[in-house]
Amino acid sequence: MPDPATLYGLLGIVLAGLGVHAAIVQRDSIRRLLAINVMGVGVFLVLIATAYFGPDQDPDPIPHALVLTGIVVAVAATALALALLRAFERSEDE
Amino acid sequence: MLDALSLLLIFSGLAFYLAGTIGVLRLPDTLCRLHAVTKADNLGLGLLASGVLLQLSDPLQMLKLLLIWLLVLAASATGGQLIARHALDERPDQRAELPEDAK
Amino acid sequence: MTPGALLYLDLLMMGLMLVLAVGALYARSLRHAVILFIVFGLVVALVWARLRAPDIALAEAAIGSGLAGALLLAALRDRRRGAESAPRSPAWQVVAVGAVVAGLVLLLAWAFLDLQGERANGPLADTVRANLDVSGVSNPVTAVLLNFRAYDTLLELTVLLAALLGVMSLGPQRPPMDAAEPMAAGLIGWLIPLLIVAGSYLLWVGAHAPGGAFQAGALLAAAAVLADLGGRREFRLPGQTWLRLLAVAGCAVFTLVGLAALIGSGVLLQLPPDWAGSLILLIELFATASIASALFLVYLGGHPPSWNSREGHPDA
Amino acid sequence: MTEMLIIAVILLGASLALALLGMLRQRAPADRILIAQLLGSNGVGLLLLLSLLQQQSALLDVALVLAVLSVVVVIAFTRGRKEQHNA
Repeated sequence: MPDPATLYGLLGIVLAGLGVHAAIVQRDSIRRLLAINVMGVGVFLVLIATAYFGPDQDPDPIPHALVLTGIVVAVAATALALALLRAFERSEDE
Repeated sequence: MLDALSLLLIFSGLAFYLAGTIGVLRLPDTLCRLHAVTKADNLGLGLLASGVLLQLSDPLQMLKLLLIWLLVLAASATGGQLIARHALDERPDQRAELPEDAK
Repeated sequence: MTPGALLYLDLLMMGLMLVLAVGALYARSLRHAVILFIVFGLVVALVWARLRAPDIALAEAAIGSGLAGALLLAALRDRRRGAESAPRSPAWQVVAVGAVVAGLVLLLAWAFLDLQGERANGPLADTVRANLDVSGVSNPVTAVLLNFRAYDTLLELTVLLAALLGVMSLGPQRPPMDAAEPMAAGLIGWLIPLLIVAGSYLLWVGAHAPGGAFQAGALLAAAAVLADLGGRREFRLPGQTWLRLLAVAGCAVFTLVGLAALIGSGVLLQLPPDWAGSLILLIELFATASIASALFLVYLGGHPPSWNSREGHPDA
Repeated sequence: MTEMLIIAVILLGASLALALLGMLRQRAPADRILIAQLLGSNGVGLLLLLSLLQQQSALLDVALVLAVLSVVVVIAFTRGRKEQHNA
Protein backbone atom coordinates (compact mmCIF):
# COMPACT_ATOMS: atom_id res chain seq x y z
CA MET A 1 0.00 0.00 0.00
CA PRO A 2 1.64 3.30 -1.04
CA ASP A 3 2.21 5.74 1.78
CA PRO A 4 0.22 9.03 1.48
CA ALA A 5 3.33 11.06 2.30
CA THR A 6 5.12 9.56 -0.74
CA LEU A 7 2.11 10.04 -3.02
CA TYR A 8 1.52 13.68 -2.08
CA GLY A 9 5.25 14.39 -2.20
CA LEU A 10 5.46 13.08 -5.76
CA LEU A 11 2.37 15.10 -6.71
CA GLY A 12 4.10 18.17 -5.27
CA ILE A 13 7.10 17.58 -7.53
CA VAL A 14 4.82 17.15 -10.56
CA LEU A 15 2.93 20.35 -9.71
CA ALA A 16 6.19 22.27 -9.32
CA GLY A 17 7.28 20.90 -12.71
CA LEU A 18 4.01 21.96 -14.35
CA GLY A 19 4.48 25.41 -12.82
CA VAL A 20 8.00 25.73 -14.24
CA HIS A 21 6.81 24.58 -17.65
CA ALA A 22 3.91 27.03 -17.78
CA ALA A 23 6.06 29.88 -16.44
CA ILE A 24 8.42 29.40 -19.40
CA VAL A 25 5.88 28.57 -22.11
CA GLN A 26 3.16 31.10 -21.31
CA ARG A 27 3.86 34.63 -22.49
CA ASP A 28 1.08 36.43 -20.63
CA SER A 29 2.37 37.92 -17.38
CA ILE A 30 -0.70 37.11 -15.24
CA ARG A 31 -0.49 33.52 -16.47
CA ARG A 32 3.17 33.45 -15.49
CA LEU A 33 2.20 34.65 -12.02
CA LEU A 34 -0.35 31.84 -11.76
CA ALA A 35 2.37 29.42 -12.83
CA ILE A 36 4.78 30.63 -10.16
CA ASN A 37 2.03 30.27 -7.55
CA VAL A 38 1.26 26.70 -8.64
CA MET A 39 5.00 26.00 -8.42
CA GLY A 40 4.93 27.31 -4.86
CA VAL A 41 2.02 25.07 -3.91
CA GLY A 42 3.99 22.12 -5.29
CA VAL A 43 6.96 22.95 -3.07
CA PHE A 44 4.68 23.42 -0.05
CA LEU A 45 3.11 20.04 -0.76
CA VAL A 46 6.51 18.31 -0.73
CA LEU A 47 7.31 19.97 2.62
CA ILE A 48 4.00 19.09 4.27
CA ALA A 49 4.11 15.55 2.90
CA THR A 50 7.50 14.97 4.52
CA ALA A 51 6.06 16.27 7.81
CA TYR A 52 3.24 13.69 7.74
CA PHE A 53 3.68 10.49 9.72
CA GLY A 54 0.34 8.76 9.54
CA PRO A 55 -3.15 9.50 10.83
CA ASP A 56 -2.44 8.78 14.50
CA GLN A 57 0.86 10.60 14.88
CA ASP A 58 1.49 14.31 15.33
CA PRO A 59 3.18 15.82 12.28
CA ASP A 60 6.52 17.66 12.37
CA PRO A 61 5.69 21.31 13.22
CA ILE A 62 8.79 22.88 11.62
CA PRO A 63 7.84 22.43 7.95
CA HIS A 64 4.36 23.60 8.90
CA ALA A 65 5.75 26.87 10.27
CA LEU A 66 7.94 27.23 7.15
CA VAL A 67 5.00 26.78 4.79
CA LEU A 68 2.85 29.19 6.78
CA THR A 69 5.56 31.82 6.30
CA GLY A 70 5.84 30.84 2.66
CA ILE A 71 2.13 31.37 1.96
CA VAL A 72 2.25 34.94 3.29
CA VAL A 73 5.45 35.75 1.39
CA ALA A 74 3.95 34.27 -1.79
CA VAL A 75 0.87 36.46 -1.63
CA ALA A 76 3.00 39.54 -0.87
CA ALA A 77 5.18 38.79 -3.89
CA THR A 78 2.12 38.22 -6.07
CA ALA A 79 0.66 41.56 -5.01
CA LEU A 80 3.93 43.36 -5.74
CA ALA A 81 4.20 41.69 -9.14
CA LEU A 82 0.63 42.68 -10.02
CA ALA A 83 1.34 46.29 -9.00
CA LEU A 84 4.47 46.29 -11.20
CA LEU A 85 2.41 44.95 -14.05
CA ARG A 86 -0.21 47.63 -13.62
CA ALA A 87 2.42 50.37 -13.55
CA PHE A 88 4.01 48.88 -16.66
CA GLU A 89 0.72 48.74 -18.56
CA ARG A 90 -0.05 52.32 -17.51
CA SER A 91 3.29 53.53 -18.81
CA GLU A 92 2.71 51.68 -22.09
CA ASP A 93 -0.61 53.49 -22.55
CA GLU A 94 1.04 56.89 -22.34
CA MET B 1 -26.89 2.98 19.47
CA LEU B 2 -25.69 6.58 19.27
CA ASP B 3 -23.12 5.52 16.70
CA ALA B 4 -25.78 3.83 14.59
CA LEU B 5 -28.03 6.88 14.62
CA SER B 6 -25.05 9.09 13.84
CA LEU B 7 -24.08 6.94 10.86
CA LEU B 8 -27.68 6.86 9.66
CA LEU B 9 -27.78 10.66 9.65
CA ILE B 10 -24.38 10.94 7.97
CA PHE B 11 -25.31 8.52 5.20
CA SER B 12 -28.68 10.13 4.57
CA GLY B 13 -26.78 13.41 4.28
CA LEU B 14 -24.49 11.74 1.74
CA ALA B 15 -27.49 10.64 -0.29
CA PHE B 16 -28.51 14.28 -0.69
CA TYR B 17 -24.99 15.34 -1.62
CA LEU B 18 -24.93 12.60 -4.28
CA ALA B 19 -28.34 13.72 -5.55
CA GLY B 20 -26.95 17.24 -5.88
CA THR B 21 -23.99 15.93 -7.84
CA ILE B 22 -26.21 13.95 -10.20
CA GLY B 23 -28.25 17.12 -10.64
CA VAL B 24 -25.11 19.03 -11.59
CA LEU B 25 -24.16 16.38 -14.12
CA ARG B 26 -27.57 15.86 -15.72
CA LEU B 27 -29.52 19.11 -15.58
CA PRO B 28 -29.53 21.15 -18.78
CA ASP B 29 -28.94 24.77 -17.77
CA THR B 30 -27.13 26.90 -15.21
CA LEU B 31 -30.19 27.91 -13.21
CA CYS B 32 -31.36 24.31 -12.75
CA ARG B 33 -27.87 23.23 -11.72
CA LEU B 34 -27.76 26.10 -9.25
CA HIS B 35 -31.03 24.90 -7.78
CA ALA B 36 -29.71 21.34 -7.46
CA VAL B 37 -26.48 22.40 -5.78
CA THR B 38 -27.98 24.76 -3.22
CA LYS B 39 -31.01 22.70 -2.20
CA ALA B 40 -29.47 19.24 -2.07
CA ASP B 41 -26.23 20.29 -0.47
CA ASN B 42 -27.90 22.30 2.27
CA LEU B 43 -30.09 19.38 3.28
CA GLY B 44 -27.10 17.05 2.95
CA LEU B 45 -24.93 19.23 5.14
CA GLY B 46 -27.72 19.60 7.71
CA LEU B 47 -28.12 15.83 8.08
CA LEU B 48 -24.39 15.19 8.02
CA ALA B 49 -23.73 17.88 10.61
CA SER B 50 -26.36 16.48 12.96
CA GLY B 51 -24.72 13.07 12.61
CA VAL B 52 -21.35 14.59 13.51
CA LEU B 53 -22.97 16.58 16.33
CA LEU B 54 -23.99 13.35 18.09
CA GLN B 55 -20.33 12.35 18.28
CA LEU B 56 -19.18 15.57 19.97
CA SER B 57 -19.07 16.12 23.72
CA ASP B 58 -17.91 19.74 23.99
CA PRO B 59 -20.89 22.16 23.90
CA LEU B 60 -18.68 24.86 22.36
CA GLN B 61 -17.90 22.61 19.42
CA MET B 62 -21.59 21.78 19.01
CA LEU B 63 -22.34 25.49 18.88
CA LYS B 64 -19.62 25.93 16.25
CA LEU B 65 -21.13 23.15 14.17
CA LEU B 66 -24.55 24.80 14.32
CA LEU B 67 -22.98 28.12 13.32
CA ILE B 68 -21.28 26.49 10.33
CA TRP B 69 -24.55 25.01 9.13
CA LEU B 70 -26.49 28.27 9.53
CA LEU B 71 -23.69 30.09 7.73
CA VAL B 72 -23.69 27.73 4.75
CA LEU B 73 -27.49 27.87 4.66
CA ALA B 74 -27.70 31.67 4.64
CA ALA B 75 -24.70 32.03 2.35
CA SER B 76 -25.92 29.61 -0.29
CA ALA B 77 -29.36 31.22 -0.32
CA THR B 78 -27.96 34.70 -1.02
CA GLY B 79 -24.94 33.50 -2.96
CA GLY B 80 -27.26 31.44 -5.15
CA GLN B 81 -29.26 34.58 -5.93
CA LEU B 82 -26.09 36.46 -6.87
CA ILE B 83 -24.94 33.70 -9.20
CA ALA B 84 -28.42 33.39 -10.73
CA ARG B 85 -28.50 37.10 -11.50
CA HIS B 86 -25.01 36.86 -12.93
CA ALA B 87 -26.08 33.96 -15.13
CA LEU B 88 -29.07 35.97 -16.37
CA ASP B 89 -26.86 38.96 -17.17
CA GLU B 90 -24.75 36.72 -19.33
CA ARG B 91 -27.49 34.70 -20.99
CA PRO B 92 -30.50 37.00 -21.34
CA ASP B 93 -32.32 34.28 -23.31
CA GLN B 94 -32.80 32.27 -20.11
CA ARG B 95 -34.74 35.17 -18.65
CA ALA B 96 -37.56 34.58 -21.14
CA GLU B 97 -38.29 31.19 -19.59
CA LEU B 98 -38.81 32.60 -16.10
CA PRO B 99 -42.28 33.19 -14.62
CA GLU B 100 -43.51 36.78 -14.99
CA ASP B 101 -42.94 37.89 -11.37
CA ALA B 102 -39.35 36.67 -11.28
CA LYS B 103 -38.12 38.90 -14.09
CA MET C 1 -7.20 3.46 12.09
CA THR C 2 -5.73 1.24 9.44
CA PRO C 3 -3.00 3.08 7.54
CA GLY C 4 -3.74 3.56 3.88
CA ALA C 5 -7.50 3.24 4.36
CA LEU C 6 -7.95 6.73 3.01
CA LEU C 7 -5.99 5.88 -0.12
CA TYR C 8 -9.03 6.30 -2.39
CA LEU C 9 -9.74 9.76 -0.97
CA ASP C 10 -6.07 10.65 -1.52
CA LEU C 11 -6.22 9.48 -5.13
CA LEU C 12 -9.41 11.49 -5.73
CA MET C 13 -7.95 14.66 -4.23
CA MET C 14 -4.68 14.23 -6.14
CA GLY C 15 -6.53 13.75 -9.40
CA LEU C 16 -8.59 16.86 -8.74
CA MET C 17 -5.51 18.93 -7.92
CA LEU C 18 -3.81 17.84 -11.14
CA VAL C 19 -6.85 18.59 -13.31
CA LEU C 20 -7.39 21.99 -11.69
CA ALA C 21 -3.70 22.91 -11.89
CA VAL C 22 -3.51 22.01 -15.58
CA GLY C 23 -6.71 24.00 -16.13
CA ALA C 24 -5.37 27.02 -14.25
CA LEU C 25 -2.09 26.92 -16.20
CA TYR C 26 -3.29 26.19 -19.72
CA ALA C 27 -6.98 27.25 -19.94
CA ARG C 28 -7.63 29.19 -23.13
CA SER C 29 -9.42 32.06 -21.42
CA LEU C 30 -7.42 33.95 -18.81
CA ARG C 31 -10.55 34.53 -16.75
CA HIS C 32 -11.23 30.80 -16.56
CA ALA C 33 -7.61 30.22 -15.64
CA VAL C 34 -7.91 32.60 -12.68
CA ILE C 35 -11.18 31.05 -11.51
CA LEU C 36 -9.66 27.57 -11.73
CA PHE C 37 -6.63 28.76 -9.75
CA ILE C 38 -8.90 29.99 -6.95
CA VAL C 39 -10.83 26.71 -6.93
CA PHE C 40 -7.47 24.89 -6.92
CA GLY C 41 -6.59 26.82 -3.74
CA LEU C 42 -9.81 25.70 -2.04
CA VAL C 43 -9.06 22.05 -2.86
CA VAL C 44 -5.48 22.48 -1.62
CA ALA C 45 -6.91 23.72 1.70
CA LEU C 46 -8.82 20.42 1.98
CA VAL C 47 -5.60 18.51 1.29
CA TRP C 48 -3.80 20.39 4.08
CA ALA C 49 -6.59 19.36 6.44
CA ARG C 50 -6.19 15.75 5.28
CA LEU C 51 -2.42 15.87 5.95
CA ARG C 52 -3.04 17.01 9.55
CA ALA C 53 -1.92 20.59 8.89
CA PRO C 54 -4.95 22.62 10.05
CA ASP C 55 -2.81 25.74 10.63
CA ILE C 56 -1.93 25.76 6.95
CA ALA C 57 -5.44 24.83 5.85
CA LEU C 58 -6.71 27.97 7.60
CA ALA C 59 -4.03 30.16 6.00
CA GLU C 60 -4.50 28.62 2.55
CA ALA C 61 -8.28 29.12 2.56
CA ALA C 62 -7.94 32.74 3.73
CA ILE C 63 -4.77 33.88 1.92
CA GLY C 64 -3.89 31.40 -0.80
CA SER C 65 -7.39 31.25 -2.18
CA GLY C 66 -9.36 34.22 -0.81
CA LEU C 67 -6.93 37.14 -0.87
CA ALA C 68 -4.82 35.96 -3.80
CA GLY C 69 -8.08 35.38 -5.67
CA ALA C 70 -9.36 38.88 -4.90
CA LEU C 71 -6.01 40.33 -6.06
CA LEU C 72 -6.03 38.40 -9.33
CA LEU C 73 -9.66 39.21 -10.09
CA ALA C 74 -8.94 42.89 -9.43
CA ALA C 75 -5.97 42.67 -11.82
CA LEU C 76 -8.23 41.14 -14.48
CA ARG C 77 -10.69 43.99 -14.03
CA ASP C 78 -7.90 46.53 -14.63
CA ARG C 79 -6.92 44.97 -17.91
CA ARG C 80 -8.03 46.21 -21.25
CA ARG C 81 -10.32 43.77 -23.03
CA GLY C 82 -7.89 43.35 -25.91
CA ALA C 83 -5.08 42.16 -23.68
CA GLU C 84 -7.06 39.05 -22.69
CA SER C 85 -5.06 36.54 -24.69
CA ALA C 86 -1.36 37.10 -25.15
CA PRO C 87 0.20 34.58 -27.54
CA ARG C 88 1.72 31.35 -26.31
CA SER C 89 5.11 30.03 -27.35
CA PRO C 90 5.25 27.97 -30.59
CA ALA C 91 4.48 24.28 -30.33
CA TRP C 92 8.07 23.06 -30.68
CA GLN C 93 9.10 25.16 -27.68
CA VAL C 94 6.19 23.79 -25.64
CA VAL C 95 7.35 20.25 -26.38
CA ALA C 96 11.06 20.96 -25.88
CA VAL C 97 10.58 22.74 -22.56
CA GLY C 98 8.16 19.97 -21.59
CA ALA C 99 10.80 17.32 -22.23
CA VAL C 100 13.44 19.14 -20.18
CA VAL C 101 11.01 19.76 -17.31
CA ALA C 102 9.84 16.13 -17.41
CA GLY C 103 13.44 15.04 -17.05
CA LEU C 104 13.90 17.33 -14.08
CA VAL C 105 10.71 16.06 -12.47
CA LEU C 106 11.87 12.44 -12.85
CA LEU C 107 15.24 13.29 -11.35
CA LEU C 108 13.63 15.05 -8.38
CA ALA C 109 11.13 12.22 -7.91
CA TRP C 110 13.99 9.72 -7.84
CA ALA C 111 15.84 11.80 -5.24
CA PHE C 112 12.66 12.19 -3.21
CA LEU C 113 11.92 8.44 -3.22
CA ASP C 114 15.54 7.73 -2.31
CA LEU C 115 15.32 10.02 0.72
CA GLN C 116 11.89 8.74 1.66
CA GLY C 117 13.43 5.50 2.95
CA GLU C 118 15.36 7.14 5.76
CA ARG C 119 12.72 9.71 6.62
CA ALA C 120 11.88 9.81 10.31
CA ASN C 121 10.10 12.21 12.59
CA GLY C 122 13.28 14.22 12.82
CA PRO C 123 15.40 15.25 15.76
CA LEU C 124 14.33 18.87 15.25
CA ALA C 125 10.69 17.95 15.85
CA ASP C 126 11.72 16.19 19.07
CA THR C 127 13.61 19.30 20.18
CA VAL C 128 10.50 21.38 19.60
CA ARG C 129 8.33 18.98 21.61
CA ALA C 130 10.87 18.73 24.44
CA ASN C 131 11.06 22.52 24.80
CA LEU C 132 7.38 23.27 24.34
CA ASP C 133 6.95 24.08 28.08
CA VAL C 134 9.38 27.00 27.95
CA SER C 135 7.87 28.46 24.77
CA GLY C 136 4.86 29.97 26.54
CA VAL C 137 2.35 28.35 24.17
CA SER C 138 1.20 24.79 23.60
CA ASN C 139 0.58 24.88 19.83
CA PRO C 140 3.93 23.68 18.41
CA VAL C 141 3.54 25.63 15.16
CA THR C 142 3.01 28.88 17.07
CA ALA C 143 5.97 27.99 19.29
CA VAL C 144 8.22 27.61 16.25
CA LEU C 145 6.93 30.78 14.58
CA LEU C 146 7.02 33.16 17.53
CA ASN C 147 9.64 31.74 19.81
CA PHE C 148 12.10 29.18 18.46
CA ARG C 149 12.32 30.70 14.98
CA ALA C 150 11.14 34.22 15.78
CA TYR C 151 13.80 35.59 13.39
CA ASP C 152 11.96 34.09 10.42
CA THR C 153 8.67 35.60 11.45
CA LEU C 154 10.15 39.03 12.11
CA LEU C 155 11.81 38.97 8.71
CA GLU C 156 8.58 37.79 7.14
CA LEU C 157 6.74 40.80 8.53
CA THR C 158 9.54 42.90 7.05
CA VAL C 159 9.09 41.24 3.66
CA LEU C 160 5.38 42.06 3.80
CA LEU C 161 6.27 45.67 4.65
CA ALA C 162 8.77 45.82 1.79
CA ALA C 163 6.13 44.53 -0.62
CA LEU C 164 3.74 47.19 0.66
CA LEU C 165 6.35 49.93 0.12
CA GLY C 166 6.93 48.62 -3.38
CA VAL C 167 3.23 48.59 -4.21
CA MET C 168 2.72 52.09 -2.81
CA SER C 169 5.61 53.55 -4.77
CA LEU C 170 4.38 52.15 -8.08
CA GLY C 171 1.30 54.29 -8.58
CA PRO C 172 -2.11 55.33 -7.31
CA GLN C 173 -4.71 53.03 -5.79
CA ARG C 174 -7.53 51.63 -7.87
CA PRO C 175 -10.65 53.77 -7.78
CA PRO C 176 -13.28 52.42 -5.35
CA MET C 177 -15.94 50.09 -6.78
CA ASP C 178 -19.54 51.19 -7.30
CA ALA C 179 -21.94 50.49 -4.45
CA ALA C 180 -23.09 46.87 -4.53
CA GLU C 181 -26.68 45.92 -5.33
CA PRO C 182 -28.84 45.56 -2.18
CA MET C 183 -28.63 41.78 -1.95
CA ALA C 184 -24.84 41.60 -2.21
CA ALA C 185 -24.59 44.55 0.17
CA GLY C 186 -26.77 42.73 2.70
CA LEU C 187 -24.64 39.60 2.45
CA ILE C 188 -21.45 41.65 2.82
CA GLY C 189 -23.01 43.48 5.76
CA TRP C 190 -23.32 40.37 7.89
CA LEU C 191 -20.21 38.60 6.60
CA ILE C 192 -17.89 41.39 7.75
CA PRO C 193 -18.72 41.14 11.48
CA LEU C 194 -18.55 37.35 11.21
CA LEU C 195 -15.05 37.54 9.70
CA ILE C 196 -13.94 39.92 12.45
CA VAL C 197 -15.25 37.60 15.18
CA ALA C 198 -13.69 34.55 13.51
CA GLY C 199 -10.36 36.40 13.15
CA SER C 200 -10.28 37.45 16.79
CA TYR C 201 -11.16 33.90 17.82
CA LEU C 202 -8.30 32.44 15.74
CA LEU C 203 -5.86 34.95 17.24
CA TRP C 204 -6.87 33.98 20.76
CA VAL C 205 -6.96 30.24 20.16
CA GLY C 206 -3.57 30.26 18.35
CA ALA C 207 -1.63 29.78 21.60
CA HIS C 208 -2.88 26.24 22.14
CA ALA C 209 -4.65 25.21 18.94
CA PRO C 210 -4.30 25.84 15.20
CA GLY C 211 -4.65 29.54 14.45
CA GLY C 212 -2.60 32.64 15.22
CA ALA C 213 -1.55 35.98 13.83
CA PHE C 214 -1.34 35.01 10.15
CA GLN C 215 -4.74 33.39 9.94
CA ALA C 216 -6.36 36.08 12.07
CA GLY C 217 -4.74 38.87 10.05
CA ALA C 218 -5.81 37.26 6.80
CA LEU C 219 -9.44 37.02 7.93
CA LEU C 220 -9.46 40.66 9.03
CA ALA C 221 -7.93 41.66 5.70
CA ALA C 222 -10.64 39.62 3.95
CA ALA C 223 -13.24 41.62 5.88
CA ALA C 224 -11.71 44.87 4.63
CA VAL C 225 -11.53 43.53 1.06
CA LEU C 226 -15.21 42.61 1.29
CA ALA C 227 -16.04 46.15 2.38
CA ASP C 228 -14.15 47.37 -0.70
CA LEU C 229 -15.98 44.91 -2.98
CA GLY C 230 -19.23 46.28 -1.57
CA GLY C 231 -18.14 49.73 -2.74
CA ARG C 232 -17.64 51.06 0.77
CA ARG C 233 -13.91 51.40 1.10
CA GLU C 234 -13.98 53.70 4.11
CA PHE C 235 -16.81 51.80 5.78
CA ARG C 236 -15.92 51.97 9.49
CA LEU C 237 -12.30 51.22 8.64
CA PRO C 238 -9.47 53.10 10.31
CA GLY C 239 -8.24 55.88 8.00
CA GLN C 240 -5.41 55.07 5.61
CA THR C 241 -2.83 56.89 7.71
CA TRP C 242 -3.83 54.68 10.63
CA LEU C 243 -3.67 51.60 8.45
CA ARG C 244 -0.11 52.49 7.40
CA LEU C 245 0.87 53.03 11.04
CA LEU C 246 -0.66 49.68 11.99
CA ALA C 247 1.19 48.00 9.13
CA VAL C 248 4.48 49.13 10.66
CA ALA C 249 3.42 48.47 14.27
CA GLY C 250 3.86 44.69 14.09
CA CYS C 251 7.50 44.93 13.03
CA ALA C 252 8.15 47.71 15.55
CA VAL C 253 6.69 45.88 18.54
CA PHE C 254 8.37 42.64 17.54
CA THR C 255 11.74 44.38 17.27
CA LEU C 256 11.26 46.20 20.59
CA VAL C 257 10.40 42.96 22.39
CA GLY C 258 13.42 41.31 20.75
CA LEU C 259 15.69 44.16 21.90
CA ALA C 260 14.26 44.04 25.42
CA ALA C 261 15.03 40.32 25.44
CA LEU C 262 18.57 41.17 24.28
CA ILE C 263 19.03 43.44 27.31
CA GLY C 264 17.46 40.89 29.64
CA SER C 265 19.12 37.68 28.49
CA GLY C 266 21.92 38.77 26.19
CA VAL C 267 20.39 37.04 23.16
CA LEU C 268 18.23 38.85 20.60
CA LEU C 269 14.61 37.57 20.56
CA GLN C 270 15.29 35.07 23.36
CA LEU C 271 12.03 35.30 25.30
CA PRO C 272 12.21 34.61 29.07
CA PRO C 273 10.14 31.46 29.70
CA ASP C 274 8.00 33.01 32.48
CA TRP C 275 6.95 35.88 30.26
CA ALA C 276 6.96 34.14 26.93
CA GLY C 277 3.21 33.47 26.86
CA SER C 278 2.18 37.09 27.42
CA LEU C 279 4.94 38.47 25.19
CA ILE C 280 3.88 36.17 22.36
CA LEU C 281 0.29 37.33 22.76
CA LEU C 282 1.47 40.97 22.63
CA ILE C 283 3.53 40.36 19.51
CA GLU C 284 0.72 38.39 17.90
CA LEU C 285 -1.81 41.12 18.62
CA PHE C 286 0.27 43.71 16.78
CA ALA C 287 1.36 41.26 14.11
CA THR C 288 -2.31 40.52 13.40
CA ALA C 289 -3.11 44.21 13.00
CA SER C 290 -0.01 44.63 10.81
CA ILE C 291 -0.73 41.66 8.57
CA ALA C 292 -4.36 42.67 8.19
CA SER C 293 -3.62 46.29 7.24
CA ALA C 294 -0.61 45.44 5.07
CA LEU C 295 -2.56 42.81 3.12
CA PHE C 296 -5.48 45.20 2.63
CA LEU C 297 -3.26 48.12 1.55
CA VAL C 298 -1.44 45.82 -0.84
CA TYR C 299 -4.83 44.77 -2.25
CA LEU C 300 -5.73 48.43 -2.86
CA GLY C 301 -2.74 48.40 -5.19
CA GLY C 302 -1.00 51.76 -4.70
CA HIS C 303 -0.68 54.95 -2.74
CA PRO C 304 -3.78 56.84 -1.52
CA PRO C 305 -5.31 59.39 -3.92
CA SER C 306 -4.45 62.28 -1.58
CA TRP C 307 -0.77 61.83 -2.45
CA ASN C 308 -1.29 62.81 -6.08
CA SER C 309 -1.95 66.49 -5.40
CA ARG C 310 0.97 66.66 -2.99
CA GLU C 311 3.37 65.48 -5.67
CA GLY C 312 1.97 68.05 -8.05
CA HIS C 313 1.53 65.66 -10.96
CA PRO C 314 -1.74 63.79 -10.78
CA ASP C 315 -1.18 60.61 -12.73
CA ALA C 316 -4.56 59.31 -13.70
CA MET D 1 -17.70 3.05 13.10
CA THR D 2 -14.29 4.06 11.73
CA GLU D 3 -14.68 1.88 8.65
CA MET D 4 -18.10 3.37 7.93
CA LEU D 5 -16.73 6.89 8.37
CA ILE D 6 -13.93 6.14 5.91
CA ILE D 7 -16.49 4.91 3.39
CA ALA D 8 -18.52 8.08 3.96
CA VAL D 9 -15.48 10.32 3.44
CA ILE D 10 -14.56 8.53 0.22
CA LEU D 11 -18.14 8.75 -1.10
CA LEU D 12 -18.29 12.46 -0.32
CA GLY D 13 -14.90 13.00 -1.95
CA ALA D 14 -16.09 11.15 -5.05
CA SER D 15 -19.25 13.24 -5.16
CA LEU D 16 -17.19 16.42 -4.90
CA ALA D 17 -14.77 15.31 -7.61
CA LEU D 18 -17.56 14.24 -9.99
CA ALA D 19 -19.50 17.47 -9.51
CA LEU D 20 -16.35 19.55 -10.05
CA LEU D 21 -15.38 17.71 -13.21
CA GLY D 22 -18.95 17.94 -14.51
CA MET D 23 -18.94 21.65 -13.86
CA LEU D 24 -15.64 22.10 -15.68
CA ARG D 25 -17.25 20.91 -18.92
CA GLN D 26 -19.65 23.84 -18.84
CA ARG D 27 -18.65 26.93 -20.79
CA ALA D 28 -20.73 29.59 -18.99
CA PRO D 29 -18.72 31.60 -16.42
CA ALA D 30 -21.65 31.40 -13.98
CA ASP D 31 -21.14 27.63 -13.83
CA ARG D 32 -17.53 28.16 -12.85
CA ILE D 33 -18.62 30.43 -10.02
CA LEU D 34 -21.06 27.77 -8.91
CA ILE D 35 -17.98 25.59 -8.31
CA ALA D 36 -16.95 27.84 -5.43
CA GLN D 37 -20.38 27.45 -3.86
CA LEU D 38 -20.21 23.70 -4.37
CA LEU D 39 -16.77 23.50 -2.79
CA GLY D 40 -18.14 25.47 0.13
CA SER D 41 -20.87 22.97 0.99
CA ASN D 42 -19.08 19.74 -0.03
CA GLY D 43 -15.74 20.81 1.42
CA VAL D 44 -17.36 21.70 4.74
CA GLY D 45 -18.99 18.25 4.88
CA LEU D 46 -15.67 16.61 4.07
CA LEU D 47 -13.88 18.58 6.79
CA LEU D 48 -16.52 17.65 9.40
CA LEU D 49 -16.09 13.95 8.62
CA LEU D 50 -12.29 14.27 8.64
CA SER D 51 -12.42 16.00 12.04
CA LEU D 52 -14.21 12.93 13.45
CA LEU D 53 -11.94 10.50 11.64
CA GLN D 54 -8.63 12.13 12.60
CA GLN D 55 -9.87 13.27 16.02
CA GLN D 56 -8.93 16.84 15.21
CA SER D 57 -11.46 19.34 16.47
CA ALA D 58 -9.42 22.14 14.84
CA LEU D 59 -10.83 21.02 11.50
CA LEU D 60 -14.16 22.50 12.64
CA ASP D 61 -12.46 25.91 12.59
CA VAL D 62 -11.11 25.16 9.13
CA ALA D 63 -14.65 24.25 8.04
CA LEU D 64 -15.94 27.56 9.36
CA VAL D 65 -13.23 29.54 7.54
CA LEU D 66 -13.77 27.58 4.32
CA ALA D 67 -17.51 28.25 4.52
CA VAL D 68 -16.99 32.01 4.92
CA LEU D 69 -14.23 32.27 2.35
CA SER D 70 -16.16 30.40 -0.32
CA VAL D 71 -18.87 33.07 0.01
CA VAL D 72 -16.23 35.81 -0.21
CA VAL D 73 -14.99 34.20 -3.42
CA VAL D 74 -18.53 34.05 -4.84
CA ILE D 75 -18.99 37.76 -4.10
CA ALA D 76 -15.61 38.62 -5.65
CA PHE D 77 -16.55 36.70 -8.82
CA THR D 78 -19.96 38.26 -9.27
CA ARG D 79 -18.81 41.77 -8.41
CA GLY D 80 -15.91 41.47 -10.80
CA ARG D 81 -18.10 40.89 -13.82
CA LYS D 82 -20.44 43.79 -13.14
CA GLU D 83 -17.57 46.22 -13.02
CA GLN D 84 -16.19 44.98 -16.31
CA HIS D 85 -19.52 45.60 -18.05
CA ASN D 86 -19.64 49.17 -16.81
CA ALA D 87 -16.07 49.93 -17.82
